[in-house]
Amino acid sequence: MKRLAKWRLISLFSILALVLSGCGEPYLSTLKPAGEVADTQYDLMKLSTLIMVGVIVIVAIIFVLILVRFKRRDDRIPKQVEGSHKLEIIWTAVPILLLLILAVPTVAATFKLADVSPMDKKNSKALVINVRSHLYWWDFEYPGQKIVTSQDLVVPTNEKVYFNLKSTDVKHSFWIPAVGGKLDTNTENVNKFWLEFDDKRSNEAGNVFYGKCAELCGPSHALMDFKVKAISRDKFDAWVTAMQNVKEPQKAQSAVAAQGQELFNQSCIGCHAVTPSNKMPETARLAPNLSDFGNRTRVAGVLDHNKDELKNWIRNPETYKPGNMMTGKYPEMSEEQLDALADYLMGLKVQ
Amino acid sequence: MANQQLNSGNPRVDIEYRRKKNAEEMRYQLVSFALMIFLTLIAFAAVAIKGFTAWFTIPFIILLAVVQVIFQLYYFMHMSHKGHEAPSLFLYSGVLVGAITILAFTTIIWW
Amino acid sequence: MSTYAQKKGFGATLWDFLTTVDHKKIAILYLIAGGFFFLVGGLEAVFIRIQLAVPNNDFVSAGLFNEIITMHGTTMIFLAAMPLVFAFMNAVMPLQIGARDVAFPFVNALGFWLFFFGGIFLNLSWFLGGAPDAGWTSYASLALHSKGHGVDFYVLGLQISGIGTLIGGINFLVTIINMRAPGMTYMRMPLFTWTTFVTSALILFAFPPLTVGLVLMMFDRLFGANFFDATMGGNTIIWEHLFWIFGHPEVYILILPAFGIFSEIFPIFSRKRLFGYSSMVFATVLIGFLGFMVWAHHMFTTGLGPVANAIFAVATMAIGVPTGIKIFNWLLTMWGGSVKFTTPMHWAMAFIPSFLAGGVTGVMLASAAADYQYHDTYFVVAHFHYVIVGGVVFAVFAGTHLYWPKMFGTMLNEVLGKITFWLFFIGFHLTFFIQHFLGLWGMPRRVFTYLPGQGFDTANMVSSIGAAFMGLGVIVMLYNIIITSVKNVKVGNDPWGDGRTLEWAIPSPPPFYNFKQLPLVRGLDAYWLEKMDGKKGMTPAEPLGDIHMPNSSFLPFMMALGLFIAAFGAMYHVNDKAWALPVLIIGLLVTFGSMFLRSVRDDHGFHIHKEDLIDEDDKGVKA
Amino acid sequence: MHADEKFTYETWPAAPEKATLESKNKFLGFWFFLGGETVLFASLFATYLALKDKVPSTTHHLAKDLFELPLTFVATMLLLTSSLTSVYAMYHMKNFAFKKMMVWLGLTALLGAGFLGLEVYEFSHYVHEGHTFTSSAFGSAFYALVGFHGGHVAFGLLWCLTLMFRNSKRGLDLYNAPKFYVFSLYWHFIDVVWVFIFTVVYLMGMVG
Ligand code: HEA
Ligand code: HEA
Ligand code: HEC
Ligand code: CUA
Ligand SMILES: [Cu+2]
Repeated sequence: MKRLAKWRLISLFSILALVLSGCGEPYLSTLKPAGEVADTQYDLMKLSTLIMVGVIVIVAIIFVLILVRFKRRDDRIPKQVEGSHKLEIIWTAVPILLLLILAVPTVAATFKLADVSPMDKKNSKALVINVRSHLYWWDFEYPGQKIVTSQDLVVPTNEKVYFNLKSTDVKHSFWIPAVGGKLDTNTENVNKFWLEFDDKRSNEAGNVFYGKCAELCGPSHALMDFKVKAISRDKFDAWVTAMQNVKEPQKAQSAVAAQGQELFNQSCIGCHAVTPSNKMPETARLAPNLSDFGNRTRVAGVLDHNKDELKNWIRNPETYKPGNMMTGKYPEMSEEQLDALADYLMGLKVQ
Repeated sequence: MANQQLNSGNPRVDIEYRRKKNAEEMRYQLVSFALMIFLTLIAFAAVAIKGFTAWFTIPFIILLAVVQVIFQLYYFMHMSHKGHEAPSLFLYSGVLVGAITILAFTTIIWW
Repeated sequence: MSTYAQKKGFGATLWDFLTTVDHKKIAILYLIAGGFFFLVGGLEAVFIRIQLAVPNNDFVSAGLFNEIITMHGTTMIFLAAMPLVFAFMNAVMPLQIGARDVAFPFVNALGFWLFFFGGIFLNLSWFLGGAPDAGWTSYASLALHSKGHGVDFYVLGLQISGIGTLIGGINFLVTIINMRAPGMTYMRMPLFTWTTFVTSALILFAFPPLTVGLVLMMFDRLFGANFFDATMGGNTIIWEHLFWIFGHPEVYILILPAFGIFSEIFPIFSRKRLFGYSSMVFATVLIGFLGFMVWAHHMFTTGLGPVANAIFAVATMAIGVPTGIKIFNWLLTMWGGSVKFTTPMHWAMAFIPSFLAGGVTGVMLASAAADYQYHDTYFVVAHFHYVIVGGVVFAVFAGTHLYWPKMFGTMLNEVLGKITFWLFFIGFHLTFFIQHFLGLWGMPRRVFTYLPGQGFDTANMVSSIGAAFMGLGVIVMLYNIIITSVKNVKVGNDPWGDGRTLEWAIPSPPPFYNFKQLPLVRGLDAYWLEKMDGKKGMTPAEPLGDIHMPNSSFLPFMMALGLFIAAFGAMYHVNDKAWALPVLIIGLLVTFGSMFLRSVRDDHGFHIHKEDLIDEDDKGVKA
Repeated sequence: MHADEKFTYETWPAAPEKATLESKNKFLGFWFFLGGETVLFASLFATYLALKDKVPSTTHHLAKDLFELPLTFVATMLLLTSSLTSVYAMYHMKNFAFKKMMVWLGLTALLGAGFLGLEVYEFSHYVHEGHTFTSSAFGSAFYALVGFHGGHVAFGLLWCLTLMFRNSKRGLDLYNAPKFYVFSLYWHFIDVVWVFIFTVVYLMGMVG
């Protein structure tokens, strides 16, 4: 059994090393919580882990004692013990107690995280965002502000943000690991919850959090990422005003871009809106709103945000996101046309 | 009526006794059938007569259905007889699982 | 009737297995078929791990990856783990209660063939246009959206094999209630028999919701119904509920027999009776009961509301208590015992910490508010592989080594067995431990790839290396099986030397009628009691007499085959294939025709005559 | 007692449905099957309740526009009575009165066929009104639940006829007595389910 003991020691150390070294990336990890919801959940995780480690330690002690003490050494027949009521009571009662210690905060937290009463109040000042999930992109509508954006969610820090979640095609799930979550977007009902983004910790994470789709939704489920820009309330208000001011599609800046705009108006505008105003019904919003595309962090959620990748995307979306809904819906573009489109799209910035 | 417990040694007597038992049981069956028909009539009447609120009618007719089913199970299907411990255990377990399912579908699927 | 001992050609052996109604042969069929599907599912797992070993990998495409994970999960759960535990139930349970056969030998065979044809049907999807790709849970919105016939294969294949499982469960229930040997009271039944009993009850109540769910899905996909189509008033949450009302009990259907196998191993190799037998029985029943009250813990993020989530969270945690009772009873069984570290015991010992780790993460998942973070991440993947592999697969390996001599009359090699163990054990922890962290760091499950720069790279590589170790372990085991079968060294009735229950009192493998005379059971661990009294075998409970045996039959095979054929018709009728309807009808005719034949043809079985039994050279067949 | 033994009125056991090990097994196994069927139908009921009146637009029929009391009432009476006739059949089976048993079984089958006929009529009526299996989620759920029950009745009918046909010449023995008994259990169970269907689907549907 020496081998076993040694192996256990090594694994113990490697586990420790892991725990110390890795809590994951601040913009992505649930172990680096950056808001009230994630904090609550992290506290529950810590509490439950503590209890579980306790249980494991007890079992491990008994287990090791057995390993060292009761190995067969001779041919004797041990005493046939039937059981022990005293022990049985102990190992029924103690787990029940431990579970109660976990159950109470669990129930409390479950109700706390589900409390969305402020969003239903009349004249409430609470910021509400309607999230609509699509294969494989995210649509974000700010009903109070009457603006729509896609892929990059913009939120103010240090206040509760309320979400209405629904899907337009198949079920997805809305998750921002570092800030809390998750909640499914169903096809038949609206789910509601809230999140809070802590200002200080948002800064530490670079003000951009990664969001994920957490429900299998088809081939590109893995690529249905979105980003969350958490900025101060002032900056947020400025952004909202800027967005609201874009009443007409922005004019292209250069000749090439103007050519791109023309192309865009021929082939793309049927699906992609370039004004953030909330005029279209949500079922008519077939593709990401591109009004603020120049400020995106990624192209289509996964590609680096630069002209080359943008051109690659328009050239053949299928290679980057299998099964996406854009493939084959527009005429093939020449290199020049791609350049023009890219110029135009990259220039679409509201601020 | 558990297994072959009736042996007085004289087959003739046993037969007589058993026939009487069976006939008697058959009378109970008839009575319970009459009751079932009666309950059905009340249930239909409760709905046919418009006048009651749904809050009364629905629980009421469900109650009637349950009573009627108990008659079916215990008399027609002989669950009142000996030797039905395992069947009733499993039937009621099924009823329990089914009831939880129905409860869940009528409460937490509301949209 | 002494022909059974003669040597037969391949054709005759094949025919024998196609028509057998003997529970021991059906057990072998389950073992072979389940083992085969385990290899298939394992191969799929290896493909998953290869694809995920490095970021942005393109070993398989996105769509294919989804097919692989779906088939991996479905195959492992329905076609590998369940049949494998069914193999041991069939092989051992009737012997443990001192029965000559199961209550419905014909139904037993039918159950196997239904499972088998369902599994084959499901796997044919690989060659007929693509496998199902909506996950083993096949959530309705995606399943309806899925193109091609993949999901149809899932729906029809599982339906067929599900019916097989259901009737198998009923068969075991009746066997245990009606066929126990004299003196074998409920509270003297070995724990494996008890877990078989509770598992069968779970099957009886858990499979109907799945059946209904699959029927609804089939209607939606193939016959234009609208159960799950939100635009027509349908509701996908219905599928989620039906699936999990089945799905949660299903995981206990898997783990309880595993608990049973370990409850046999610990006493045997500790030479000590099971500690707290009655509380073990009680805990088993309680786990089974609670198993039906907790399904919504898989749906915490569906949006059921805080009241439902809180109730289901607390109910889920409660299951930790009876499971804990079991863990401590096993430990106390070894405490004060004389523990011998054979291969089965290695698996059993390793099971305790491994399953414990999986169980406690289960309780962490049960904390609803925290589960919003864990759900659909690799944390969940880690949890369920810890309980399933660390519990069920370990038990299957343990049971294979333990019961191999009873089933085939020869032992597996102990050294190779231990090599398999260490390779698999190390690989297992290497693969799955780190996945807890992947989940917490934000990696969702069911992703065909991940982008670099999110901190997932190293951990995924480690996990993939672990899978390779497991694969090696399995290969060593296959080698072990082959060489020991070739050598075929025969063993006696109690090859481990410390057998306690009735199955160890009769030859390995047992004669086809199991017990020449039914044994008299005088207490728990019946055979051990006799051995301690210095006796060689069991005291018979009846004089030697004729033994009634059922006839073999080809009809079970035909009934299952008919459904298999019909399923193709049902599936292709949506493509307006002209042959679809005739095929559907022919298939159903084969099935119903066989059923009709079965019901109009009297089958009274046959008798082995007393004289023939005496003629048998007495190789310990006594009781 | 062996299954193929010949019996007389005197030697016929008191509980012929459970006199041999095989028949005891059959008896128990069938009850367990009914336990499973309970959950099966409960799942269908649950689905129906969740989807009741869930239709895509206001032009679709709802429960209260569709159902009619008289038809349901007649169907109910037919099926309830068939339960009684099958009890009579079992009564005669226990008394070793083969002929009488067959007569009552025949009556049972007749009533069952009447019920099925009414159901077919009813369904075709709804289909004409535009309430079909594919017209809405409500339609799907309705036909699934009631149709599943109807399928059970149809199967029971076939079963009954097969039993009568197969055993018409040879009278009662311990091999077929449990078969008749188990059939009667099945038939009662169908009736039990129908009691809930007429209550939950039809009566509750009309209440609104
Ligand atoms: C064999 C299979 C098996 C077993 C036995 C279990 C056992 C348990 N499981 Fe697991 N589970 C699965 C298979 C299994 N599970 C699968 C396959 C999934 C994923 C399905 C999918 O989505 O694809 C899943 C998912 C799953 C979820 C959903 C996660 C999610 O998707 O978000 C949850 C949540 O509550 C859960 C909980 C539990 C609990 C509480 C137990 C308990 O039974 C564990 C009890 C055991 C112990 C607790 C250890 C021993 C106890 C003691 C030593 C006593 C002291 C202990 C304490 C006081 C804590 N499981
Ligand atoms: C009984 C159940 C069971 C078992 C035993 C396993 C065993 C394994 N599982 Fe699996 N798994 C599931 C049930 C199971 N799994 C389920 C239900 C899912 C969820 C699916 C879903 O999301 O829908 C899942 C998902 C799942 C995932 C997540 C996929 C994803 O979310 O994207 C991963 C990833 O690592 C994985 C890995 C493994 C590995 C490495 C093993 C290993 O233990 C396997 C070890 C076995 C081998 C290595 C055998 C190798 C065989 C050979 C080498 C022989 C060669 C072949 C021939 C001769 C034919 N499994
Ligand atoms: C069916 C309508 C459709 C048409 C026509 C279409 N697209 Fe798209 N587009 C989509 C969809 C859907 C997506 C989201 C794809 C995804 O992420 O899965 C998308 C994504 C994009 C993105 C990435 C958006 C982001 O927020 O990162 C760009 C850029 C884009 N399209 C440009 C174009 C251009 C340029 C054209 C015309 C040449 C065009 N699209 C035509 C549907 C369309
Ligand atoms: Cu959307 Cu996964
Ligand atoms: Cu579960």
